[in-house]
Amino acid sequence: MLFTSYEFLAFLAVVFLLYYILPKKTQWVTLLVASYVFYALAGVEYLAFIAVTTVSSFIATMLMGRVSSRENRYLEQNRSELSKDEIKAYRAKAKGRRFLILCLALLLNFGILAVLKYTAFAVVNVNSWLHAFGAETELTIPSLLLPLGISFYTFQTMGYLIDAYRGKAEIERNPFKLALFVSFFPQLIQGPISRFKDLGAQLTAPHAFARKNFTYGIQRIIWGYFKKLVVADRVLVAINAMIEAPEEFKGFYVFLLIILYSVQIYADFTGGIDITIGIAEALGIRLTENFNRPFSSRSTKEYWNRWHITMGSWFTDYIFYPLSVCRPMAKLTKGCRKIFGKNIGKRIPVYLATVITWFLTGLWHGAGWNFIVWGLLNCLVILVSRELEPLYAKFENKFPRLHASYAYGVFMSVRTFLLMGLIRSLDCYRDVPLTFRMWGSMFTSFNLPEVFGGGIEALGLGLADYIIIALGCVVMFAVSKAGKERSVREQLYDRPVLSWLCFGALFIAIILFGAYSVGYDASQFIYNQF
Amino acid sequence: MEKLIEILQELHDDVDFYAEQGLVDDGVLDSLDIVAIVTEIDSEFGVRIPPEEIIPENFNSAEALWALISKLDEV
Amino acid sequence: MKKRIIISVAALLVICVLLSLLQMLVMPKYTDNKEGALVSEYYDEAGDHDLIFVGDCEVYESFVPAYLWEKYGISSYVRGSAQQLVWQSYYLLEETLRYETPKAVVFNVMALKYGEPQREAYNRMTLDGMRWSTSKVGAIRASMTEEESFVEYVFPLLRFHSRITELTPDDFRYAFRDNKVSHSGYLMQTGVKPQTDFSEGRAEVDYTIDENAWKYLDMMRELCDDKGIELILVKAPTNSWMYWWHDEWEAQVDSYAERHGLSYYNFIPLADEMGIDWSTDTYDAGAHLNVYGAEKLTEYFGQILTEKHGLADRSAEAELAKSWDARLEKYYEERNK
Amino acid sequence: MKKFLALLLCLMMAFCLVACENKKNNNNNDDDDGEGGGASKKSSVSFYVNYNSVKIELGADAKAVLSALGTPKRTDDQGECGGLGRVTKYVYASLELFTLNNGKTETVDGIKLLDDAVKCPEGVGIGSASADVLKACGSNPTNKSDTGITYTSGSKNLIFSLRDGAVSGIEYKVISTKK
Repeated sequence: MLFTSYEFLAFLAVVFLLYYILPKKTQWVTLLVASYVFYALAGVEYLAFIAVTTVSSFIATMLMGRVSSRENRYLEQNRSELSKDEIKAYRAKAKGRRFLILCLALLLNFGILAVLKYTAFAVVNVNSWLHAFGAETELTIPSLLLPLGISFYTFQTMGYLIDAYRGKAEIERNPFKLALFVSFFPQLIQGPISRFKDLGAQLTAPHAFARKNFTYGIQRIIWGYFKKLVVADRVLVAINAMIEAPEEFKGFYVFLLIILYSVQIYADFTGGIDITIGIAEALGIRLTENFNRPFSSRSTKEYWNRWHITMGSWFTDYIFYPLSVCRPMAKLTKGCRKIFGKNIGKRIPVYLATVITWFLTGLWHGAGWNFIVWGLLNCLVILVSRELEPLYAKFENKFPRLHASYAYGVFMSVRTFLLMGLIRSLDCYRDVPLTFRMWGSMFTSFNLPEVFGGGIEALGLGLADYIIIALGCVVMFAVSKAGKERSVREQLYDRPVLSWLCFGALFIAIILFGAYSVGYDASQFIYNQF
Repeated sequence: MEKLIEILQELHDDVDFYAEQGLVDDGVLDSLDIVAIVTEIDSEFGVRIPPEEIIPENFNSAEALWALISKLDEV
Repeated sequence: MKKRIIISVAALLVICVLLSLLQMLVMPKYTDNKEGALVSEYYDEAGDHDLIFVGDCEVYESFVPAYLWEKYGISSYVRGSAQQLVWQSYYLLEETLRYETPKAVVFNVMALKYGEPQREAYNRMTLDGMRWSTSKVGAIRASMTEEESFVEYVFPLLRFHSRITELTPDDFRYAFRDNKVSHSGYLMQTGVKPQTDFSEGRAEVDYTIDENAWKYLDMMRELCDDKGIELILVKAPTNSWMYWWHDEWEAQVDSYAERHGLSYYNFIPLADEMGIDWSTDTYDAGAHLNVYGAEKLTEYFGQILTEKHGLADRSAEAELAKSWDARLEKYYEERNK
Repeated sequence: MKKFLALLLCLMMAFCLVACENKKNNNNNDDDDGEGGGASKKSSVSFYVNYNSVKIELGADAKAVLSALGTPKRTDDQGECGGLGRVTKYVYASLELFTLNNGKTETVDGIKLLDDAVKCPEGVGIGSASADVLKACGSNPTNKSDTGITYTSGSKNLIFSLRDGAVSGIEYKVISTKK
């Protein structure tokens, strides 16, 4: 069920009402039932998958809990007789057993995700290799439907499992409460990927109706819908036109596509997250922020600390760090240090771990070479800029005034915006070679006069649409600037007239200028096929 | 402790590691720096810092890092 | 605290008022394609009609109530609309019976060829004009296509909001008052465009009439039986390869009429007898009659209605005559313009 | 009292949820394949003809085809009631071409063959026996009766009208809405 459908709004109203009417201690039950109803409406046949993930995680954590409690009991009883080494050995054995349970659970859940999401992709590649070697046989490409939000809830649950193994998250004894953590409906579709220690307790704690929270939540939901319906879905019309006929829209169009797609994905993704966080806030639950003014970042590294924060931190905590400090990597470092000397040797493990992490990030975004190349390009930019750091430092020392100046800051932000936009356009075209050809055409075929002569009308948007998009961007920029220190909603809270004026205007703008209903058919969230 | 400071100095010579208390929080050290430090500590001190210990509190200052190393060493 | 509540309530009120004003503004006014304004005009003249026509464009372009009254004293009204589907005809009839009970109902059978909801644009033209009642709810649920949702009928602003960037002066002029387009449901066409291409119509994939269409025709028939109203089936005279009445359909409608003892008049073969000349009596080369053709048909059909269906001449009734004189005056005013 | 209030409000809200659903799950009385014939199966029939070395395909852009075919013998056009689209008929020596103009684009809406000078790509034409049609175009058409054989794929249709066992008329037709 889309965020932008009337059914969802009705569903939301019912959930809010029941949540605050029913007695406090059953609130989390209401959320659980609502989440499963929401999931069933998206596709009853997928309930099995989310149930398997929940049950397998519950069993795994219970087993791990029993192993560590037996370990603690044993060590308490005969603390005195055992020597330090024996204790260490016993503790290592217990940890090994828990590690085994963890691996089994991870294998099962990531296995489901991999099979459903990547078999078709894998088969296609195998077939192409077979053809390359002239073999006639060909595997049939299975058409497996992807359960709603499987990538998000699998990652969130596996994060909990790893935290439980590491003793960072206390184990949830009640399977239903765990089921709520896995399937909390607002974040099912596109995250944010929450951590159990942040969200677990909040979900099951009773929340009295707080007018402030509820108002903030509703205001943020309206803001999310404004970005999504007025800007994102309207721009999508032009983007689809350009993607469907790449040969026709070459040259300057590609640059236009990069700009428009950056605007579209910002409005669509942050809008969706605003709706999610707004719903949670209205229920008295605080979710982690997923964005922090990403387009104001001055370098790719900073960008990836501000865009899709929860995904970045997930990959860092659960893939990058373990990968870079594990034993085989340590042995590899020693080996490289001997061969290449200290300087190179030091860099090898870090860079290898980064490349692997970004490869997996790309793969997670979608089952296609363009996503993988997208990940690796991001990684390349980060590593190269890290290598050139001494060069930058020299440049900044030579021109300190310039470096500190505002203009240089703007230049860096624009540079990062364009670079990220360029790499992100890999999502748009159907395959990687086409994307590179398109990037090339930006510099070879010059058709600027033709684009603004009349070409821009052929994209399916009229002048009025472009004005609305431009105004939408101005509003988004202004709100982002105003909300730098203190969120705009807080600033407006003590001035009711002004806040009603602003959010009333936004509400009317959504109804009037929103790209929904038969005039446009509101597109799916870009991330829905996750 | 001096050896530790030496390792940190190598990565960022412009930072005063004695005074600095917010190495991670203020963004001085990024994830790649942290991994470089951990591998260095492993080869220099023979102490393996497990992934779950890589949290801002332990890496925010040289003292905190030193405390972590000593804690892991004598267990 | 109280101040906050007052502000909130006031703000909500202002927003609602603004939205309803915007809704009036963006609602299509159907000044160019007039067919969309027909259904809502019935309510001002609802009252005393012995004959009600329901059906698609062939109904509201072929039968002239003013002329029928002038020639035979039969008081009638045409509740037609563009591509009106069978279930929409049924629900419109059901709604009409809330206001009055005619002696006879005429239904044009061309719509039987559609068994499924067709196009959203036509649904809106027919249904938006209806006043809210269980009949309207039924009509909407039976007519909705895939892309439509019920709430967009309750709040038309949600559907027509995208017209905000294409407003015309008419949208402002007719925001608050309706523009009268028809004469008791008859949409006058004075233009002449002779029919020159008398070739046959285009083939259909499947000539069997859908049982969903039969179902609603049965419901219409049962509704008329309950209220003691005579249901008359007609096929208006047309001569265009675009709207071709195939013999296979004719056979099925004939057998249905016989089975249920309904009178069925197919006016296509009778066109010559009525004196219809396809070079002067049609405004769009044979698809629909213009006013001259419609008057000839109405005259011919009026004869049948008085002789075979016992519709009395009520021109003597003073009060009824007075209301019809006003309508006749407006009719001739537009006709002789 | 609170429990009762909750129940009441929940029912009211649930009704609004039900009322808001759209067409997909309300009374779809007959499914897609309608009367007497299998579902609109993907048939192997192609939906174009070659005439005077011009390929005329259903749904294609009309301008290119019309300019290639040259001036027709006669044209006639009819508007859909409610002014939502215009269908124009172009009459050529041995076929009639129908185009649909919905205000934005003009596409090929139908082709009606008038004599056996023009054959279907599968090789059958007016006058061929119905058995030949079944052999050439596929033995399980979407709709078969003694007066006609129809092959449907999505919105594209190929209709053979039959008179005493032989093909009396061939027509390609686009039907965008359901029957």
